[in-house]
Amino acid sequence: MTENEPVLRLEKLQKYFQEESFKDRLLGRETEPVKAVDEVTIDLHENESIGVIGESGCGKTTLLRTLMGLYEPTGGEMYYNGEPTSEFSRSEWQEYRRNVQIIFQDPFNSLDPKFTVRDTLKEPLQVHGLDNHDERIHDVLEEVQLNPPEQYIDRFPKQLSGGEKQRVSVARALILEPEVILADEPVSMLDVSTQASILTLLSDLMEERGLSMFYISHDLSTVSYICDEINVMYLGRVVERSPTKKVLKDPKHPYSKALIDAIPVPDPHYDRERTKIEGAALDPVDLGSGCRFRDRCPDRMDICEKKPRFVDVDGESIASCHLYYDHESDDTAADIDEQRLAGGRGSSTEAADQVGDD
Amino acid sequence: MSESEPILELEDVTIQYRTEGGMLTAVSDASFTIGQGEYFGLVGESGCGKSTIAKTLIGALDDNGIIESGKIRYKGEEIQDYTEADFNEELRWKEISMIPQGSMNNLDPIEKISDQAIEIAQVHTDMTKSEALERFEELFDVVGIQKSRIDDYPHQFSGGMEQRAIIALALFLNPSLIIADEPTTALDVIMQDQVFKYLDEIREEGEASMVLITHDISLVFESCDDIAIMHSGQVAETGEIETIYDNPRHPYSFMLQGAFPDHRYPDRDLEIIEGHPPENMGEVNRCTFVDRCPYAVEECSEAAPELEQHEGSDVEHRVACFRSEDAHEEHYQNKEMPESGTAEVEGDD
Amino acid sequence: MSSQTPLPSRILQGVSNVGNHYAIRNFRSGLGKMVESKATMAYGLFIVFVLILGLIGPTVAPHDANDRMRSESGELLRGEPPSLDHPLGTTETGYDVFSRLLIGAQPTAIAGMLGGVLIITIGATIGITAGYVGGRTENILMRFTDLVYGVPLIPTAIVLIAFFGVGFLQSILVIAMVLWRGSARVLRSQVLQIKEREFILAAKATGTSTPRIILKHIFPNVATMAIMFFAIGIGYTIIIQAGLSFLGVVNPFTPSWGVMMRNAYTSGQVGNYWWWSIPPGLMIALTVVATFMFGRGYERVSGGGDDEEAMAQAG
Amino acid sequence: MSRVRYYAFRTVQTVFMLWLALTLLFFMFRAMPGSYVDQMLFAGASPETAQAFREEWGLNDPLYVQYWRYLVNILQGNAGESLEFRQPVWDYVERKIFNTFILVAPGITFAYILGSAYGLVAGMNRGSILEKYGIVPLIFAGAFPTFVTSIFLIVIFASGLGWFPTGGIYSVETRRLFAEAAWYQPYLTVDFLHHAVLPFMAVTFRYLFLPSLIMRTSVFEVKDQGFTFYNRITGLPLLKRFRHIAKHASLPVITLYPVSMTRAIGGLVLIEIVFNWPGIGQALVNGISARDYPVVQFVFFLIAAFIILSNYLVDIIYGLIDPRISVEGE
Repeated sequence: MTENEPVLRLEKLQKYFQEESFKDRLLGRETEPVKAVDEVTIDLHENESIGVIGESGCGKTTLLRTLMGLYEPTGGEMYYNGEPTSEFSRSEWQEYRRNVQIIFQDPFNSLDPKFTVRDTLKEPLQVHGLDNHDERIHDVLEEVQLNPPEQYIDRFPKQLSGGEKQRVSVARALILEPEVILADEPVSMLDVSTQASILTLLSDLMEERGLSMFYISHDLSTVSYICDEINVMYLGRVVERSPTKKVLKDPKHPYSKALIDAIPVPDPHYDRERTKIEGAALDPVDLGSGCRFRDRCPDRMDICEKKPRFVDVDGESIASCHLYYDHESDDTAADIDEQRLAGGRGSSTEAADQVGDD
Repeated sequence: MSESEPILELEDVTIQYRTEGGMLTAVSDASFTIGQGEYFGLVGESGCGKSTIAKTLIGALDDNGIIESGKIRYKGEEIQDYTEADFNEELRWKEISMIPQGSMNNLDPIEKISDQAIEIAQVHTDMTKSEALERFEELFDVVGIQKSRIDDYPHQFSGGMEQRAIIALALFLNPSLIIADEPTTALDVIMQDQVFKYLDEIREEGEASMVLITHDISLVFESCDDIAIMHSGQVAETGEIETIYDNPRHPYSFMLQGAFPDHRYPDRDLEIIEGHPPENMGEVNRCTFVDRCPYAVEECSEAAPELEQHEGSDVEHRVACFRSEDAHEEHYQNKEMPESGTAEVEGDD
Repeated sequence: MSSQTPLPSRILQGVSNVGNHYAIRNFRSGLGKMVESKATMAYGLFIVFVLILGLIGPTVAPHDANDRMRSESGELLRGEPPSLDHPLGTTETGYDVFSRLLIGAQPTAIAGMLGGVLIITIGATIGITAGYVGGRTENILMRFTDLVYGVPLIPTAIVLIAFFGVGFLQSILVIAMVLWRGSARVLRSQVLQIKEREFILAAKATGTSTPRIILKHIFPNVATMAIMFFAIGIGYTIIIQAGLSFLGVVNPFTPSWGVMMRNAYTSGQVGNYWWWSIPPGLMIALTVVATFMFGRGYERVSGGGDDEEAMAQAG
Repeated sequence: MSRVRYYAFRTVQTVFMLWLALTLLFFMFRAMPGSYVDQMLFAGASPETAQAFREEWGLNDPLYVQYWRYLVNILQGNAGESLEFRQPVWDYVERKIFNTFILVAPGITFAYILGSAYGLVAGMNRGSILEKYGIVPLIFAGAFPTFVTSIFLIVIFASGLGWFPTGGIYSVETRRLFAEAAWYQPYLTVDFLHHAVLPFMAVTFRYLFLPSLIMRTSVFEVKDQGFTFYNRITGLPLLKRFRHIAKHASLPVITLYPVSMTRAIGGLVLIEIVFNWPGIGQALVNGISARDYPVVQFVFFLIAAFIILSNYLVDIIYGLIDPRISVEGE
């Protein structure tokens, strides 16, 4: 594994759902697949925290479940420490499942109502055959500030507040000393006061344990406390990738702009313009090959019928939008992911020549 | 009814729920006033009693709920003892209408939206079917939905669209007061902004006043004139939004605003408020924020603080805290005053 | 645990660990809750009473099932109304109704328990597998369940038993082969809901094996509903088994309550000797009612659901 | 997926199911040990007569020939010959079908109307005595095995109080009186009603608790939905709100109605035996003991067909009431 090989790398990852019901097969009708995740390329390096932001239905949950190994990718590849997961053996998967842990959004559903806190934390240890359970459980509960642990260890989920339940979820994710944490909007269901404490807890844990984090959310106002870099996702595709502070101050892709401009500001003196975007995102089904935001985009052009490439806009932000390059003449602005993939690793040449619109 | 008379006044209202464990007090001694055409924000964390107040104002308190004490005056009329029938004949939808929680199923899924509108119109007015449809089409236009879609079924609408149809229905019989209870909680941020764009347009017309109930303080700061911050059943502070933002006096107010992320200042540390709002049984004679408040003293747990006008400000600004002066000093010793909104953010085109 | 902890305390701790084991704990909490609702307790006790009767009935019965009762003068007591030494009188052919009632408890108890166990085992296996595995297996299993739903129970039972032999056990097997359908369908829908909840996804994501997830997460969360179906399964088996023995389709010699009703009816004296048909009929009915009400009560108390639909599906 | 295509597909599926039922029944009964001919031999008939009988009924032809002939006959409405009564099955069974139907249809319908009414009222005032305890007697009635209820009814109302006959469909005089009259005449007499009361009660008791339980739970579920709250705050009068809830809550009950009907036909065997009611249940039991499998087979097919058709009917009704269903198809 080369030295700066990312812990987790997604390379043109695709996940399609073929809702073929018995009737369609009977009548021989070919149904269009739902392209929930369509050619997503993201690198997650050691002790780095990447955010994936998008509205509901943009595919971030499908992406997360693929990362969790619950869904089989339909296309593209997912690399863990340089190894392609499609060729993983059972033991390699078990190793993956130990090092990649998940924190969920809904504190009320992420803990088994029939398990006490002790049972919840003990199960992962039993599954991976680690010993001295009580000691590990005690330490991890202290680490998530559920002090004194004895007071919480034998409680059932219904005897815990929302914030406390979320801390137990974080403890469960930490107890196997993982490399990567997948966080599915961990604070969006909590009240503002508890939200701040969980965000601080997560960022402290990142430092202390050198964790990498994959953080998905629909709420851009909290990401700055957790993520170093943001990928804005729309209908299964990443439309912009740039450092958090940069995207908040100077979003490039029209959709990122719309998302950020629409966030209400807690300041009565600041006069924010309302969004100009109309309508709602459609289902990611047979949208053709062009830019998927074209039907709602205020800066729409005819060229948008063609699939935009990923281009480096200003050395920091990368966006897939025709505003930032002339599609026809300028072929040099090849898809940046293709460049990096081709350049970064010589081996998979066939990935490189899938350039241009499909 | 003179111009100055407020449209809604709450005076020391206490609302309780009968539960196995005794009388759960959801709201205790809440008081605030809403003037003509005014947009009033009611903000607080979950469980602070704001939804209870919303339901009480339209007479739809749950079966086990009772208005234990206090006065509610709507256009000078006391309505705290109104029965279901009184609400139906005099207030519902003609005077007070409501935009319920943002979840998807306020409309009957197996009936056309237009039929449901006609049913409401025919119950309260003597509009003919065509008049009602015409009025409803006009309102669909106001909230940005094609007129042809009034005959659709609710499941054919997206989240944002159904919520805007609900707003159209709320405006249907020209009410004087609209209660919006977390109208956009279940919606994405762009859809939420679309909904508030139409709410602003309605505000320009200035006839109806509105009570906006939400946990998101930024919505109130952007769309309302006045605000009341509630904590676990008690009104902590009320006043105009600029006053409360520039000069918060109740510890919960300045800590809450400190805890609210603002994407324009990503590096600002978020304020952490320990613990969670307590549930109060029976008589509440203490400040419900006492266990979470770093500035609490003995006195705070012996009696419920009264909502008094804060001397410092010449505008209507009332606080319910025994130590609001020193708490304010202690809090802002080490922090500079919150940056006012006028400071432009560089690079903002 | 370091080795020098004395053995007894380690055993004690072992016991307390077992006591703390989630299954025991769930059962204890279930029982605890059940005590709260007096009615459910009463029905539960009645079922236990019938089961005990099933065990000791034949030994306790004052007379043998086929003893003909004779008065002192040796004359056959036919159709005697209830008296001191024959609390429930005698049948047209002189048998003691009370003894036959006690003896008849055994086949009913066996039928109920066996039927209940079979129904819940088949129903749970098919329901939980279909719900958890999903995809093609779920489709096949559920289409099969729908097919079995279409099968009219009593006519099929009659045909199968009439052709495959009138054995007592065969009849219970046939009933269970049809009655599992209700529990399968409801348990499947419950599993479908549970398997999408985040704590299951978290367990899968950390590599917990499927059998362990089903055993540790799915079962406890479905147990309440399963117990309800077990209780209702007992009830329905008793109803149908009694019905079949009443029709004479099941071997009419083991004196179960159904057979007693049949003999009373076919004798033509059902109107006159009320003490012959009413007691067995009442015992069947009360046992079945007790299982229904206990099942429903238990589910409401611990499951907390008002899900009566499941109970109606059980039929 | 327009409605028409959805209904077309459902119709094709139903016809397929009917054919499947026919085929299954055909082979099931052929596979049964102990055929009618064995019964004859057992009863002392000589092998020659048995052989002649087999010849006459074509039982020696290869199975698929028999199957084809069986299918063709069914399509032409000829349900084969009753071995025991030497008359077409249809003539023997036709009147019995009507007798069963005249008992089940009103019984179940009445149980459903009463049960739904109780369910609605109980559902609307949750926690009241009626809701909490009103359901218990219904469950008691439902839990009683049908033959026990029937016998108790006879013991109390017939032989006990003598208000009703102990069985049969109409008295001997009525049969003699209407011997020549049209087949439906006797059913219009008071005497018939007098005979039908107790069996009718037995059916209603057994199936009353099902719709009550389902309607009550369904009303609870519907009341949790947002639109019931919305109807209240928009100031609709109680009656209009009640109509909305009732319309929604009755959907699951409507789906169960035909299913209960089919189960009742199966369950009616016991009531028919106890009340000596000449329906298809009785025909089935007698047919089985006589191994007269054409009759048994046809009665079985009738029950299976009724189940398949009622499920089909339910899907159509559901599609008409609930717009969400028909648009998405399945």
